[in-house]
Amino acid sequence: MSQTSTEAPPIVSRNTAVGWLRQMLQIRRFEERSAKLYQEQKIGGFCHLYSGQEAVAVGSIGVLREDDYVITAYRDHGHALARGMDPKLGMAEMLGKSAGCSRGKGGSMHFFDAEKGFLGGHAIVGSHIPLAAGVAFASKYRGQDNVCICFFGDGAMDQGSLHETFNMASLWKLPVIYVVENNLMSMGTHLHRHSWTTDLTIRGGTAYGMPGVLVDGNDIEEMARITREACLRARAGEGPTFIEAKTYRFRGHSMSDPMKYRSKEEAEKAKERDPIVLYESLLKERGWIDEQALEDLHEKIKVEIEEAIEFAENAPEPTADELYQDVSVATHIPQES
Amino acid sequence: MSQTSTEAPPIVSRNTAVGWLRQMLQIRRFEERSAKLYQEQKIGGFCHLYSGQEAVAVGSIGVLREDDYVITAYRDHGHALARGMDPKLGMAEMLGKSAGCSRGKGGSMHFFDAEKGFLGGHAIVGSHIPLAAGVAFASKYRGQDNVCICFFGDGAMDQGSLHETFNMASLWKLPVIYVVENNLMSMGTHLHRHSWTTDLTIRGGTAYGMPGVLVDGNDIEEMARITREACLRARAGEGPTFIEAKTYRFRGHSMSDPMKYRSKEEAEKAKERDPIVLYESLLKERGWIDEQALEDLHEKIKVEIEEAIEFAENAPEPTADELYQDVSVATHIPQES
Amino acid sequence: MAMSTYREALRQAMDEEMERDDAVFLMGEEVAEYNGAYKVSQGLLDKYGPRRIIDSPISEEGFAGIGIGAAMVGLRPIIEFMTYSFSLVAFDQLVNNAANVRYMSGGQFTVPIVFRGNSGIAGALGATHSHRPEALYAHIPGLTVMMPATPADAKGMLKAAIRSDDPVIFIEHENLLGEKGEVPDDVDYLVPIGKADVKRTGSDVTIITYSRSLVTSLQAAEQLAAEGIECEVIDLRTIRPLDLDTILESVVKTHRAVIVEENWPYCGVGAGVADRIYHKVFDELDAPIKRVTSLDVPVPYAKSLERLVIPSVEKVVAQVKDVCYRS
Amino acid sequence: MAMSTYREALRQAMDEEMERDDAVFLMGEEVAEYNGAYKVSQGLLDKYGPRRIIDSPISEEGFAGIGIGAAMVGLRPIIEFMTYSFSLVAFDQLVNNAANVRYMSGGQFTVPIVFRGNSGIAGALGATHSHRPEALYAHIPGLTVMMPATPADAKGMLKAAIRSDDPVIFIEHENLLGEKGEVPDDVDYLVPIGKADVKRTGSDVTIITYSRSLVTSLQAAEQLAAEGIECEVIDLRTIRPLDLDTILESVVKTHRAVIVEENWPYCGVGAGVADRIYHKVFDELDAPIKRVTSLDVPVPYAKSLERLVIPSVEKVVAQVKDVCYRS
Ligand SMILES: Cc1ncc(C[n+]2csc(CCOP(=O)(O)OP(=O)(O)O)c2C)c(N)n1
Ligand SMILES: Cc1ncc(C[n+]2csc(CCOP(=O)(O)OP(=O)(O)O)c2C)c(N)n1
Ligand SMILES: [Mg+2]
Ligand SMILES: [Mg+2]
Repeated sequence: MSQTSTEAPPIVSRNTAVGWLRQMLQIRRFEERSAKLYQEQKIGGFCHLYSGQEAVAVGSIGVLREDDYVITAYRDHGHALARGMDPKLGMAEMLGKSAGCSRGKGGSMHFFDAEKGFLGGHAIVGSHIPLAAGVAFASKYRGQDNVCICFFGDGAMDQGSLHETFNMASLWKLPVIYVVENNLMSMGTHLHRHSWTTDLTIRGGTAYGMPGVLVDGNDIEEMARITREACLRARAGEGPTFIEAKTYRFRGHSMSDPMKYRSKEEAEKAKERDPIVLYESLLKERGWIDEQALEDLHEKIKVEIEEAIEFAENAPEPTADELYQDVSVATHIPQES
Repeated sequence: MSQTSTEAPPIVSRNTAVGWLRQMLQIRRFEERSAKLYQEQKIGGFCHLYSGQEAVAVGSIGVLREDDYVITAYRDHGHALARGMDPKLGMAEMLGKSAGCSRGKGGSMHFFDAEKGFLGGHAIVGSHIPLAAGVAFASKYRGQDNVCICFFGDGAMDQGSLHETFNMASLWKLPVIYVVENNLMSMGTHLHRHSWTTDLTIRGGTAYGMPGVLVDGNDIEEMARITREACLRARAGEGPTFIEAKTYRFRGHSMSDPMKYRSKEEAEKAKERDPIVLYESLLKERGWIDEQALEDLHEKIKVEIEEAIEFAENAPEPTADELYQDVSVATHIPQES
Repeated sequence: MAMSTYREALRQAMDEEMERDDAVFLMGEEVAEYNGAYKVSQGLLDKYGPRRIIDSPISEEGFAGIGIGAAMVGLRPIIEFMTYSFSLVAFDQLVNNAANVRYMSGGQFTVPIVFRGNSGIAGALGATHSHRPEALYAHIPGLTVMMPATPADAKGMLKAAIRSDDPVIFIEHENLLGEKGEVPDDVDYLVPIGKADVKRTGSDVTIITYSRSLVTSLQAAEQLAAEGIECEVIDLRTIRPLDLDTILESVVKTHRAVIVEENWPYCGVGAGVADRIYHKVFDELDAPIKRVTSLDVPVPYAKSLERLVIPSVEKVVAQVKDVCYRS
Repeated sequence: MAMSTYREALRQAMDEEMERDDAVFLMGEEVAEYNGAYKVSQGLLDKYGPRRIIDSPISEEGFAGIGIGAAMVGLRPIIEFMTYSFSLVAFDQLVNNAANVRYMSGGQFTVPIVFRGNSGIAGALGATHSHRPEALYAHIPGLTVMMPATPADAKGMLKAAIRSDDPVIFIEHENLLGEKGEVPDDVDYLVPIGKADVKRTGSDVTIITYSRSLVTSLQAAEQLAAEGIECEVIDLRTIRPLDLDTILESVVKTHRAVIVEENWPYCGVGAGVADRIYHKVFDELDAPIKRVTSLDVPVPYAKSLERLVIPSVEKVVAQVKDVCYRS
């Protein structure tokens, strides 16, 4: 996977490009600090970091319209921030505060942001794949041309929900874009040990009569270009697209994963293709950003995330009466004797 | 789908061929009489007839070894009889007698015959597809070379269980043979309305890296030839094979289906390719059977099935104490207060 | 008011709500061109077309999830399970997504969806096709579980379910589809969610039941009346949330209760209801609550055995006499 | 006897049974090369190799069914669910195939399989990852449901489950994995299926509990003893079939019962157990049975809220005093 693509005339304006870099840096920083807070046990439960995969979310979500929808799995901080979620809300959620993006009820794996058309944060592997098709079904049903983009990992390729949904999405030409973030690992299981083939475009594209496109997920503008094409198809009523974004996760599966299954070398080599570093140097090459501006940007983001943490830490704990709130629209009647 | 194949030197001996014809006639007759008994309400529940598809079961099961396994869905009479089940036991099951192949507890949709390696009879669409892989897993685990053949309909292609299982069967090279009996209908839904493509070899073969073979399911010797090849692959440790057997069901989905979705013409045309008629004329051509012998055969089978019915009708009803039997190997302790 | 079958009443409910609100659609196996495996959706394709009456592949997990996704963005799906036995392959979607999305999103997303289909020990269908899954769903906070027993309730309850902004598990009974009864034709006839109904008044014993077992219970009540025992028969209608007030009001009056259900006995609905009655009015009970349930075995095919599994009038009569210390 | 953790005890059970019988194998996500997501299978791959310790894709419905098929032809699979919350996507395989195959085949095929994994409200995992599915499975005839609370029981019960010829739903608790205790090393140490265990004797009140709630209950019993209330604490161990005899023997002695469980309150295990106690010894009870359960809400992420959801020592103490009419 080379970068030739990005040697072609850039497909984004300088402002957009810098905005994308900014978002990737924001996600990276958000998660580095989250890792710390997790170690300090201020964040609980399972916490899955996105570091190394930022270009997939930022590049693809970067070309969507405001009225499009985004849905993903439990490794969701990146997608939420890429969709414009305020890091304050995200961080407050991590700390389990009612000021959080899910009022402290969802946690790291269950981010939601209705205003941004961000439909979660779903932690049962594969379970959100049908939801995405349902969201797309609704657009079609209403005669609208907005689309739904759905992210999941290579491990989710093995869930039955994907199979059932892909057949219907293809049969009914639903305006949905499925992006498998192939980081080559399903937790500790390498791709070749959980999937009969390592070419997922066969399993997700050919197998369902959808275009299956392989893309370097660490090349943000390639990611954007391919997603844009998929959006055009979807909006034109030509149906779903399957995108295989090859990428790599720098950290363990979750905060509790020692990553014994990986050599230091492998990890180091991967870092050489850090999507942020790649994009920084590209933008520098283009003369779209210089060292100084870059430093300022890093600094700005540090501050932004520290403010988010401060906001989150100072936010009040949820009160007992919130426990029974939002179980249902109708008043929830606890069946407790 | 022509019959050229069968113009090649026959792949079976005369005795085997006549035996296969005999089995097809037995299945046909068994079900014609079952239909009557259903109308007389002696058979209850759902009853799915196999008429028109006999060559699929008889041709494929016909080349198996005694130590191989057969498993199928709820349209199971044909497979059970093809595997050598005594029609007496089958008919007694239909009538809900303890002399039945499932002691009257399974019924038409849940035939079982351990002695014949017939593992049922499964009525939740797609739910037996993983079981078949498990049976094959056991053969491999034990270092044996027996195989498991699993039958299901085109509608089952849309169940997640198939997807999850096919990936593992291919990944682990399990000695299993999957046969989709493509009768072009999932209950009242035509294939093109429930499957994104009408070529199921793509969905079942290509999609999982298994050989996907299309065969005329009404050509019994073709069915046998293809199955034999699949058995060789499986026994050689080369993994699963997916066979798409194109066929047609003459009757409704179940006894309660008026078949409004079909024209008389379509049904009539299908009858012209009745696998039994086709094979009778082929065997006559070959001089392997003559009118007289054929009549005798039909007569013999009539008698056999009438005897089966008589046996079933005279068999005693299950007694109340059988109700709690065979819930578990350990004594069942009803949790009833 | 006009006479209709339970089946027609269900259809009327869907028809009226679809006319009223374009956001309502019906999806499931054979609901459109086949007009429904049980003919509940008969004629709806002709009237509303394939945009709103949608035949699906045999992909319950998939189309249950598609319904949930569509509901999250404001549509009001009716998802039909050909029978509720087939909801088990979609179980995770109902229990994890439908039930939790609103709570996990802090109220940002709601799931106004109805999952409907029939269930029950309907006649020689065998163990796989005879599930009564109500207890499995009633256990889950976030879900509403409704089970109508009469044509009028079938219509009023389904209309209420479709108008509800929360996910509803709506379970019909295969053997009730042909039952006839008076059904209001007022387009705003709604049976409130969470309200039980006293189907027969009596002072001696309270029979608590739902779905087909109501029929069995009413027949038993007739017989018992002839023998001088007056039963009050309560039809729960909504299983979750339970209308405890209506139950307690009656039990406090009769001091005796029998629960009749087609569910399995252990950790089922009857046990859940009994536990709550004891907890609230233990001292009001003159006898332990008796229960008539399906027997604790997988459902056998043979009619002669199946007959023994389900609640019968005789069993109900016997248990009622038992709580009255009569025989 | 040696000190081991609950986790090690589970591993010993699998290790010993795999040594004893080549038909036993372990399949699940991350059980082999990763040595188990919760390290329960640590070291087993090294010892038994990839033939018998098998990493699976994330295909619960598929590999649960593969296990059932293998069991039908005589193998004795141990199928690990990384956590039991993920068994919901395999629900149909457990409820329809594992539970019914023997009955539907008239006893011709048996399913000697163990489905195991942890469950529970384990700490800020949120609604999708905090299921306690025991009631869902205990409802189903044909299944055995076991839930160990101590290291010794974890070993003896799992060994018994693996040797059982029937399908066993074996549910561990994530928060118990690190608990230490004496564990017999006799290779034939088995805890009989269907036998509860009196973990503490007392004459005033019977506390009925299982899994992690045993810990909570024993702590409460300690406190209460200091206040002069002697609790008898019964650990159910097997949820189905229920050891009613052991329960009744105690209740007939104490005349008071409190049920403590992490399950949801409605149509759960506690309700099922309470119903059966009332039915059998209604007249022996000096007070209605009290229950401490998880609250009736999806499980929230925030620890401050989650803490309120689960049974606490305080809640148990309060309920025990309540049945003793003390405060
Ligand atoms: C149905 C289900 N089974 C198992 C799990 C546990 N689990 C969570 S993430 C994961 C691995 C998923 O890998 P992949 O889909 O590649 O996504 P990635 O973590 O690489 O982003 C597993 C096994 C789950 N959450 N849901
Ligand atoms: C999970 C599930 N959903 C729905 C059904 C109801 N059903 C039984 S057979 C059938 C159609 C199956 O068609 P196909 O797989 O093509 O097999 P055929 O009947 O043609 O042999 C349906 C929808 C079921 N038994 N199980
Ligand atoms: Mg991955
Ligand atoms: Mg078919």
